[in-house]
Amino acid sequence: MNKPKVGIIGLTGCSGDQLVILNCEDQLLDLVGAIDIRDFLTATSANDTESRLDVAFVEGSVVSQKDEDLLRRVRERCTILVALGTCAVWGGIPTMDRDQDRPALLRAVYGDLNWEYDTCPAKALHEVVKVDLNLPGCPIEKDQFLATVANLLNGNLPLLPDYAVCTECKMKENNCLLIEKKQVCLGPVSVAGCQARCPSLNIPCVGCRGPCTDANLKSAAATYAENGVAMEDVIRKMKTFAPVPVSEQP
Amino acid sequence: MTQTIKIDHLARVEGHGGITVNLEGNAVKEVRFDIYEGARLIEALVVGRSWEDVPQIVSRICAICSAAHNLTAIKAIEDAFGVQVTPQTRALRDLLYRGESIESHALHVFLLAAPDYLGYPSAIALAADKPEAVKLGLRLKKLGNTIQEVIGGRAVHPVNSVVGGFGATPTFEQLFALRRDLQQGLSDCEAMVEVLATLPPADFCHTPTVFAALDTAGDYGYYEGNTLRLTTGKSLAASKYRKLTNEMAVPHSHAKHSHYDHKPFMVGSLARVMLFGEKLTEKAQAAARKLGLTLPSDNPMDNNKAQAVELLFDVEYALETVEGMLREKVKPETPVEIKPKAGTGTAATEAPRGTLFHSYTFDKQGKVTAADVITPTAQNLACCEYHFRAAVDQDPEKNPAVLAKHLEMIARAYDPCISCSVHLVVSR
Amino acid sequence: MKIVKIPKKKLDLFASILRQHWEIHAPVEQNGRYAFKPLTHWSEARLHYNRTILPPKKYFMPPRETMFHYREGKGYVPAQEELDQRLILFGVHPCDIYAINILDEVFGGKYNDPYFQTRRKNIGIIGVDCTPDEHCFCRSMRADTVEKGFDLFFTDLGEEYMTLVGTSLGDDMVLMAAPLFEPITAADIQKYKQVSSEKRQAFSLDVEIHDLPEIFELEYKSEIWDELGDQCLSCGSCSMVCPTCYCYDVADTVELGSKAGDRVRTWDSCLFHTHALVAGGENFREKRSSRIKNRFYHKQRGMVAEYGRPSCVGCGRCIVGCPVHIDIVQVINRLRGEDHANRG
Amino acid sequence: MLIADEKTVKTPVLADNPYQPHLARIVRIFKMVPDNHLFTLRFEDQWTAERFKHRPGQFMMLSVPGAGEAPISISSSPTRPGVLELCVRRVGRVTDALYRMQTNDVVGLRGPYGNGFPIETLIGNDLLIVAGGLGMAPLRSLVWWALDHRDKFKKITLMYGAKNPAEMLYRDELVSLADRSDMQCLLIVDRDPTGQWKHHVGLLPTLFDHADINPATTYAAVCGPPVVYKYILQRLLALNFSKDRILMSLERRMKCGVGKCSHCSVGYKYTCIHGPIFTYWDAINLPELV
Ligand SMILES: Cc1cc2nc3c(=O)[nH]c(=O)nc-3n(C[C@H](O)[C@H](O)[C@H](O)COP(=O)(O)OP(=O)(O)OC[C@H]3O[C@@H](n4cnc5c(N)ncnc54)[C@H](O)[C@@H]3O)c2cc1C
Ligand code: SF4
Ligand code: SF4
Ligand code: SF4
Repeated sequence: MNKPKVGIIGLTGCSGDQLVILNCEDQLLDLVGAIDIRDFLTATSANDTESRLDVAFVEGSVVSQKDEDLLRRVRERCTILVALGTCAVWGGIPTMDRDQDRPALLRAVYGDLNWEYDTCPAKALHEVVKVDLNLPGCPIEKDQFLATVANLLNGNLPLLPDYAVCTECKMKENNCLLIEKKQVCLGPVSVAGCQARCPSLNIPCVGCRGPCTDANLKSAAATYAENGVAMEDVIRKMKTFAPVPVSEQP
Repeated sequence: MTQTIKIDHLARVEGHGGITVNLEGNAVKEVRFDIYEGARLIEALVVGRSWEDVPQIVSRICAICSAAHNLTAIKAIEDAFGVQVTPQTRALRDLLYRGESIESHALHVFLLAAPDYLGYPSAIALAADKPEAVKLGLRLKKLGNTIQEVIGGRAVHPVNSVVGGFGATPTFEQLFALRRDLQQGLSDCEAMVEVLATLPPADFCHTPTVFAALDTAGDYGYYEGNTLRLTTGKSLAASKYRKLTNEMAVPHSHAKHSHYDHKPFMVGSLARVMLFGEKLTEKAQAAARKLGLTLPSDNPMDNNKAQAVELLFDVEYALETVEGMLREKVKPETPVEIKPKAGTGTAATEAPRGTLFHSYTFDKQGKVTAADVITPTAQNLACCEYHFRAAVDQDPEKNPAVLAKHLEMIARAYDPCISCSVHLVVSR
Repeated sequence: MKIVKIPKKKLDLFASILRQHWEIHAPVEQNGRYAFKPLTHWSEARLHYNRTILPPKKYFMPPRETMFHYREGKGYVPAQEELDQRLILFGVHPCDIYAINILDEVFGGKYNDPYFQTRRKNIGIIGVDCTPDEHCFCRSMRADTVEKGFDLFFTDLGEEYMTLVGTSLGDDMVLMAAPLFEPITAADIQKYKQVSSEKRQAFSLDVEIHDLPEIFELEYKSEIWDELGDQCLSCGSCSMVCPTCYCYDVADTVELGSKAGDRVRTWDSCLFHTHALVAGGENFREKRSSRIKNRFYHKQRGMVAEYGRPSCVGCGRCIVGCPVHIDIVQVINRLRGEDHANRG
Repeated sequence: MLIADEKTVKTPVLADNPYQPHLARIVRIFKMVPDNHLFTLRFEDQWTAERFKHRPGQFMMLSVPGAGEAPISISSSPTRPGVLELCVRRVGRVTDALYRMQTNDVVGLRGPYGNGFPIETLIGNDLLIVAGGLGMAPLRSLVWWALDHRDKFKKITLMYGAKNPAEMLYRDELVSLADRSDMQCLLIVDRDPTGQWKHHVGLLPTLFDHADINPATTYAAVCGPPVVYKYILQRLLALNFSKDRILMSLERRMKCGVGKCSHCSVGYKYTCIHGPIFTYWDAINLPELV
């Protein structure tokens, strides 16, 4: 069997998901043996940025024209495009306040500039191109990445959970931070797959994996607000890693 | 005759950047370290957020230094609210910081920098010929990650460390397992020194350089302390960091440049070893000698060696810490209670790549009204350009292909973290 | 039935004798809640507890369980590495034992689930009686007492535990520690009756299950379901903590670079939107309201048709564990048009 | 000896495991219709092959290594033993993986599951079989079973509708049935782009205009997509069919096939053990059934 040609490409982001790939220390050598890595700027200087790819893993969100152009080029040259990490899947932290005035934010950070910055409101990959598989997580979970590669090598897309973090939290028999401590734990609306990492450490879920398909954001927001958190702050927390559609806001 | 040396995409670094050098005859006209990373404006985004959300958000500035950003934000917030944490929390934070440093240095030394010395495009290619060396690097990298997982709850973007302490205290069993890994790590470090000592030398420029680092008061460390020291002999309180970083926006990048007394300065492992090397253990100092790291250094490539020395030292230190915790029996603790108040808190720490500053101003509900993050890479950019220029100047032949390679290696020796460098000052 | 008693202060001795043969798991306190955990010291065990976060079903049907290993050339090899762990659950409440009995039926019958059944045989159960709290309604569900499903059953008589011996294995346990047990006296019987009546008085929740299937049929289109659908987060907590929710999902994993892998089953919930979703996008329970209705309907109506009794045992876990306070007792009472949840 | 000293119970998992897939080899792949191939399978193990028995309307759980498991109706008739024929539509993970396999590759099979058609009840009656689209898959087994026991039935009528001739499952086989005098085989397509189609063109329910059905002596077996159920049921009820003389084969998500995993529950029945064949009367009594 020919090894699939793979690209691991970063748009604007923290490189956390690429780092998670490099963090698969025990599997890394098998991994690079099983696939043909063509383009991985973070790890190698021998990159082929033109030829066809069977799979492209794209990290980061689109925050500039440059990102958008790169993403479109990658889409054209690959068969399967995998959005790697919450930034790619949902827009991530950079989309947090994307409804705010971009030039004003820029000015706030860089002062008054007398040259053009290439910048646009942050977007997730699916807002620009077709995405074949979403691997959420900030950063992605190692086991899900490895399962994805193993499945792709078999010709399948992996099966990923699409239920809430609470489910995994309960499986681990944690005390509930929302019910018992009245904390704003985003577990009920965030997609599982992290084995309830945070609640298992007594830390409320911040929703770093983004919402599950069926998230009932409205009802959840009302519940958090019941516990004495201002609705405005509840929505802000919900919007940290993925935009909350206005229709879902109570 | 004008000539341009251009590296469009610097590989094997975190984030997106390039190098451009314009020569006129033999004279260097212009040297640029271009940063193309898109702006994410994180400091603007935290404004309005509650203090408790900040450490998680700012950790996303960068993955490799996520623990540093997370913990530095925590230190700044605790500074603003006057929070005192327990000695156990301090020890755990130190351990987490060292875990990150071990991971980051192992990644850089073995997977990013070493291929250059041996003429390979990547560690993947290197692994085909020298699997043992790469595996050694991976083992050390994993050790750093294991520490971060046990203490921070996750190897990238820690979740367990919060303002006031930790969500959960590592268990005896976890620490016990960690000790075993650290013991193995120590012998791996010794093997590392042997391997690195055989690398061919890489010397592209020698030029007097100013170094700066945080005095972590006490042991050679990364987290505690509030005074900055420079090799010029000057000192500075961390809260006055703006005097040092003194940033200015430059058109060719999304990152600003830092100068002190009109001179660029270098932060990072080499700076720390330069300033506080005498605090290192005998073993670490012997490793430095073995690797040919002679102080004072005027060669930025020495930063690679300094990282290796720190890596060994950190493993030794972490092992000692863990053994102490096992002896003394860690107690489950909960974070100390936080009462937000209006004011500004500033913190400096030594991230793997150098001094990192976070500063936040809060209103009385504890919501952020202003945020400022200055990363080591941002501070290093000017110095890096300074070293590029020296390397070009000092090269008699000026062969563009050779020079390009040298400049790339210098850039890489800085271990730049470009994602980090684009997060700058919020002006009020 | 053989009935003896054991002085409370001899329990630790009893436990240490049992520990020569079994690993003992018992409720342990966890920040104000309880969880069944392996004991390192008998002193960690809490026999007076309201309810554990997860029911004992986690021992018989773990949240994640490998069923087969697929190996090229060998086919699907049953996974049984983890099945032969021998242990005793010490301190199981009657409602939870009742629930295990229900699961016995579900995982038995024509198609015996060998994973469940093997664990069932390898795990001993020592029941313990309890005092209801404000969320318990096992009495309404007729699950406040059990006749089978335990090896030993303890009732607190003050200074000692009256011990019902339920199985021959239970009898062996008693025989192994024979000097610790004593015959019961007439005074003990009196005391038992008193305890039993006090327990009966202690319930504050009540639902009527007589003709509940009919009520469910009649209220199938009730707007209560839509209301609950708007509220429910589909978080799955209620199903995870329920001692008789047994839905599971099956998925195959593969190893890097081969076809070898495992067939794994995981707890699932009918509250998930994927539960009745089939290829092509057809979803038989698309709306959250129809899913939450299904959960109640299946328990209170479906199980009656299939097994002759509702599968809810009234342990109160889903009431305690629902972030949006959906309360089965209230729902039933509302369906009945009796909006009073509390008796007292 | 005390039980406590005995060894743990170990073996039954191997011995009697209803979830155990048995290896089966693909002996033929017939590309009937694009994305609807007919897979002929034979159990690897002689012992299993010889003991395998099923009834029309039952289904198998098909495992494709590395991909997973899915319920698939048995398309072949018990009267033609030795191999199993499965007509599989390519729709997702498991079926995709199956389509990547070739003759001689190995899959896993367990079953048969489900109630199947109540053949004891059907015997001695007229039989009306109505299928739309992929609904022919489970009904084909019944067709051949009935034809192979022709003497046990009175009249046999088959009505089958597809979008166009190219999408008709078992087309050649069914076309040849149309020539049989001992049954009435009515085939219809929505459209006939080629103009070669010699049978009916139009909507499936119009076939009733060509058949003479006596509801009092007939059992109707129906399978197809929801629209088929909707219109065929209308026709049958208009003919005054008794609700328990209408048999339908239903589909649900399934993970175990043996009444444990709960995915296929409808009201208080499981599609896998109480079905997949339900009478229309059952359907009326089970919420959400169709
Ligand atoms: C009793 C019965 C008989 C069937 N007979 C046939 C047949 O003869 N030919 C045929 O092509 N199809 C048949 N199906 C439908 C077939 O099972 C699904 O198309 C198939 O499961 C899709 O699996 P997948 O992995 O390819 O699709 P995916 O969409 O990737 O499905 C993933 C998983 O979801 C579940 N699932 C999805 N759709 C269904 C479904 N419709 N029914 C049950 N589970 C589902 C399965 O567990 C599957 O493994 C039958 C279904 C049932 C219940
Ligand atoms: S702690 Fe959070 S994730 Fe866990 S059950 Fe409670 S709400 Fe859900
Ligand atoms: S619990 Fe929430 S915040 Fe934590 S890792 Fe999981 S999804 Fe991310
Ligand atoms: S616990 Fe409550 S919110 Fe969660 S799925 Fe159950 S009923 Fe819905």
